[in-house]
Amino acid sequence: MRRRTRVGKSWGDGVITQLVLEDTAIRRGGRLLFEGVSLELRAGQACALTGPNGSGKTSLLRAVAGFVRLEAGAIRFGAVEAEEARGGGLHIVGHADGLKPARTAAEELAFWTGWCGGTEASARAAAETLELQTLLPLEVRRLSAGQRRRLAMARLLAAPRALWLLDEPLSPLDARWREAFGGLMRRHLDGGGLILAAVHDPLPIPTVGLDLPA
Amino acid sequence: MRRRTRVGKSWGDGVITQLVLEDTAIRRGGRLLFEGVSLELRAGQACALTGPNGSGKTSLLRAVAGFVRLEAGAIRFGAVEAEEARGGGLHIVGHADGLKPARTAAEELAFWTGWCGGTEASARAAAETLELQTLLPLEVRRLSAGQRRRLAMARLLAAPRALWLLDEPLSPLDARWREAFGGLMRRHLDGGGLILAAVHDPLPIPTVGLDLPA
Amino acid sequence: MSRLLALLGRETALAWGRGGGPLVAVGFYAGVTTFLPLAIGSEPARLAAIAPGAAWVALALASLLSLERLFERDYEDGALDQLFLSPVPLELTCLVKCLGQWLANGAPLALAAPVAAISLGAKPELGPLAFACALLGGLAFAFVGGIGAALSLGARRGGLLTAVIVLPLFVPPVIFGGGALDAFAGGLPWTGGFALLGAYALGAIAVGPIAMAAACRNALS
Amino acid sequence: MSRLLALLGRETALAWGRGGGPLVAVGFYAGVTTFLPLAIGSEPARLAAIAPGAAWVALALASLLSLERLFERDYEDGALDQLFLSPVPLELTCLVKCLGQWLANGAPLALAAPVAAISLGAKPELGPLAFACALLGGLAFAFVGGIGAALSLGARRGGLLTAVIVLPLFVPPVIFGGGALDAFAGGLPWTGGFALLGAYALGAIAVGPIAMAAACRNALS
Amino acid sequence: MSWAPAFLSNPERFMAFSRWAAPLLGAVALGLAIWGLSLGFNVPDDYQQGQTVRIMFIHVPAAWLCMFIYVCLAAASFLSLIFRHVLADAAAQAAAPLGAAFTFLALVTGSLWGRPMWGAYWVWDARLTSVLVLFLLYLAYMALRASLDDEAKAARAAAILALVGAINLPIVHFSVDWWNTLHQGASVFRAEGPTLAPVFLEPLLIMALAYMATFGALWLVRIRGEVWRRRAEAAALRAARA
Ligand code: HEM
Ligand SMILES: Nc1ncnc2c1ncn2[C@@H]1O[C@H](COP(=O)(O)OP(=O)(O)OP(=O)(O)O)[C@@H](O)[C@H]1O
Ligand SMILES: Nc1ncnc2c1ncn2[C@@H]1O[C@H](COP(=O)(O)OP(=O)(O)OP(=O)(O)O)[C@@H](O)[C@H]1O
Ligand SMILES: [Mg+2]
Ligand SMILES: [Mg+2]
Repeated sequence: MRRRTRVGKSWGDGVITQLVLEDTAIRRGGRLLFEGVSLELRAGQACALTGPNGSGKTSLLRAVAGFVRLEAGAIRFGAVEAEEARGGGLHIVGHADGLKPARTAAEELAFWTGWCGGTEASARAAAETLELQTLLPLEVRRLSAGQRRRLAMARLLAAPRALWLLDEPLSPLDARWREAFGGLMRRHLDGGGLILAAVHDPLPIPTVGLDLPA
Repeated sequence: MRRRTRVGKSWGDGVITQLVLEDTAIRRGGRLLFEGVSLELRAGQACALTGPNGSGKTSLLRAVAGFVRLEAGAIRFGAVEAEEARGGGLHIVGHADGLKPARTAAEELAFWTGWCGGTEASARAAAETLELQTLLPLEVRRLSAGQRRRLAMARLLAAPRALWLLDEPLSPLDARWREAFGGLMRRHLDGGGLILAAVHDPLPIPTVGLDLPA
Repeated sequence: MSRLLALLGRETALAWGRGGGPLVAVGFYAGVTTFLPLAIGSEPARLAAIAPGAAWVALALASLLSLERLFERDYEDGALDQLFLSPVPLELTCLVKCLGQWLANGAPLALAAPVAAISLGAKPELGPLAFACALLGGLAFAFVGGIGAALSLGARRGGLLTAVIVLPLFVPPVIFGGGALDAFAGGLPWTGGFALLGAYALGAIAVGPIAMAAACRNALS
Repeated sequence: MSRLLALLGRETALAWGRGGGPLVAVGFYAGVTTFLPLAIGSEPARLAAIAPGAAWVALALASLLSLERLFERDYEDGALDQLFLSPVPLELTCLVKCLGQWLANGAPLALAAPVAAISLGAKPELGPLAFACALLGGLAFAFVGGIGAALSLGARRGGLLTAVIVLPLFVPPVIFGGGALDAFAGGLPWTGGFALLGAYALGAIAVGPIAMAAACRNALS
Repeated sequence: MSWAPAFLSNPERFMAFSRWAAPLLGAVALGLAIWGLSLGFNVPDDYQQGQTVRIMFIHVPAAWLCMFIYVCLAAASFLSLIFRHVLADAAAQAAAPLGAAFTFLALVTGSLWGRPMWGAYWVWDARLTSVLVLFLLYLAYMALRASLDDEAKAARAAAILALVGAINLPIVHFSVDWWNTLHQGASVFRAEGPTLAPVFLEPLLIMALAYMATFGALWLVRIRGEVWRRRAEAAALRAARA
């Protein structure tokens, strides 16, 4: 109950309730990575995107986020226009996290939370959930791989958006944090969120599978 | 038999045959990460370094490579002086791979192979083993995460050195390449090499364990 | 709005921290005031005559050199992706980035320009105009230069390309500003050149962000 | 040896590709020769007087601005780690990096300096000396600047630090070189200033790599 | 693009049309050039410029044309950017080197004329400088196209540059009014009608038409070449995939 209201309140009207890929195909550097890939994801569902290296998982995530143009097919976000969905309806977290090594974790968290539409309070809450408090005064350069990934993930929590696009989210995390992030993902799904995650290992939540061919 | 000769021939006289950590302790940013960590690794052995995020795995690898100073204890490389061991006796492969996004894979492979003491022929052989040939003309920026990691790993093969320090080597690789890289590690061990790898998931080879406390 | 302010703060801090602002201001100031008398001889009349012009050219060249940093890092480390995924139109984002660049690079230079000119012996009356010209010119350089920086994202030889693209577009403001300064020093009407400089800067602010955003979208795809 | 050659090639290519070299050469050559007359009026006498000075200012400014890129990227992306793990002493590596920086930035500028000066109207006899001064000065700037760049690795406000460290060290070569040019133009003996510039450059080459290597080791640990 | 002539937006029909249009324009250009040159060589010496006035018949049409080509380049770029039309992009790509060549011709002939008229091959006056900028813009356009690997990306980036650079066109044209330049003001395209004597005007206009036809013919040929190149590349790609 509580969660439903949160959803309605902070995600706004144009909240993504569905992610549909229709017969999509992507071409990179003259090579057709895949074609005819379809998917239908409803609110509360997660999809584990698998496939060998170079099969186009990252490219597909970036196509959903609007960076990469489809060679064929379409991507739809339910009742929401693609423009609107990409302008504040989804998060993408990947290897290139956009964190500047020379700035402190606190500066980066504050800026990106604000940029994504979160508040100072939500940033603090996210830092608490991800146990970043003691790390905040450190420069990003000094963080360990797992700590840095957690900092990048903080914006998922600090600025609630319905669709999470995750590129190998678990790989630098330790066992405890894989577990804990599983819990966060479950909570996101329970609140009506959607997750599309490119992975090489199974996720600790129930998922729909989508396997890209080599 | 064949491998023994290769070892003797291309690794030179000052080849590392042992890695010993004696009661090591590391301090970062005023905090003691761990103390009293000891390890003895002989030629042909691999060690899986585990521990939660921020426990100091990467720091320990960098201490072995000579970047981070020990707070206490000692690191020894068998009969080889530390200076010599670090100046051409070991490889480190981690997240920061030193590959320039704007240069082509071929340029980077050629340069790093030469820098590490390999030959053009060995670079070609490494590229073949890691199936990089078709990727060589691409700029590094265009490679997928797994492809890029394979390119970084090519120097392990192209310039044979006895001790491999690997920081989460398998995480961006797909199932086939985890398997294949397991085979390469096994071959390295069979040839008298040593491996110290920081991991969150088990390695596909028999290992000695070393677990850092939180 | 608060987002844009935060972005402006970040961009300024990054450009400043990376060395753009103070480096350019201090180096420029020291360079112009110490090198020029050494190289030209300290004949006051001569020095005074070329002082504002030299300051002006140094501004253009310094802007040119700091350009390549405007988008490239953000492009490579993924920050541009995140900036894109926002209700804020990319055009505004680009505008704010250029403003930040200007605050960190152009503004300190504009402050240094009249100081350098006057300490070289230009008439003190020239000070305000030199400052205003440098301020406006810096804006034009930042916004026009941003186009070049964005267009050459992801290109081989990005730096060369930026220079090749940007140099021709720098010529008009250099002519306008130099003309105004020269006319003022010679006691001629200078408002025409100054107005044209302002118009060019305004035009750059109007057109630049659109072109930059289009170029960034193109590079990200 | 072949390693160092390969490293030199790589460094030059990176500095060049990132835009250092051609940007400076093309941008400055074109910039100085087209912007200066535009900004200060095309009176030949005026132009001729300022020509060598302008080229000299451009050189120092350009060196200053390209410095921060010398170690920072390699430090952040891990390339410096790999360069460290080699039988080649870090001092030699730093020396080669500075040489690469100079080849990509200083040498094209040195080539451009006399061309710019002469095409602006300086006496053609000044050409060889302007070239030699720019060449030597560029070396001094690269090696002295490298120290600042290495020292500020990993510092908060790295750029500011570089400027503060480097600027005082830039003053002597500027004075020596400027003095030599000035003396030559005035028909006075110029060898003294030139010799001092050469001595300073040699000193920088001798001391610079040691200081840089120490600073890099410190930053990596 | 409903308002654009259908035969221009359809590559097939463009190829059919240009197959006969290109040689026809070439023939027209040749005829006009012979006519214009023969008229031009027989004009009386100018009372001020003497013999050298004849450079006008080479210089002025080249100067006009280099601006006109930029207009074509910008228009084609606009069409390719907004409507993603491949033929428009091919047209833009084909126009750039031609524009650079004619700008170069204008610069060279202008300099040659400047020596007797002003006593110097080059002065940093606004008209001359802005034409140099035009030349540099053409070069920048070609450099940008050449240094992005992805052809679609390169096309869009170059189109953006072409549109931004169009700002230089009014500067070239009005520079003589905005600054007091050594270069003379407009004497043909003026609101009050041309001030040039008809003996000079007639061969000038004929030469201008000859230049135009030359450009038209070369442009069509280059676009055809571009279309062929792209077809060949697409075919090679298809063959590689099959
Ligand atoms: C490199 C040197 C020169 C350049 C780049 C140049 C450029 C141009 C350009 C771009 C135009 C076309 C202007 C327009 O239609 O808006 C033009 C026209 C013209 N130029 Fe030059 N010019 C140069 C030298 C000269 C010289 C030395 C003369 C002779 C005194 C000259 C005489 C003319 C004339 C008579 C026109 C036609 C003006 C009109 O009717 O609009 N130009 N030139
Ligand atoms: N900009 C580009 N130009 C050309 N080719 C590209 C570009 N970007 C990616 N590629 C190629 O597209 C393919 C797919 O890349 P992508 O990053 O989507 O793979 P992935 O499935 O995420 O692989 P990984 O599991 O290794 O992360 C790769 O072969 C890569 O080399
Ligand atoms: N230069 C530094 N200054 C201060 N603290 C540092 C520095 N480098 C690392 N640390 C801190 O030391 C701790 C250990 O970092 P390290 O990278 O070794 O961890 P790790 O075991 O590799 O973790 P992960 O599994 O996340 O990769 C972290 O808490 C990190 O914040
Ligand atoms: Mg990927
Ligand atoms: Mg680690």
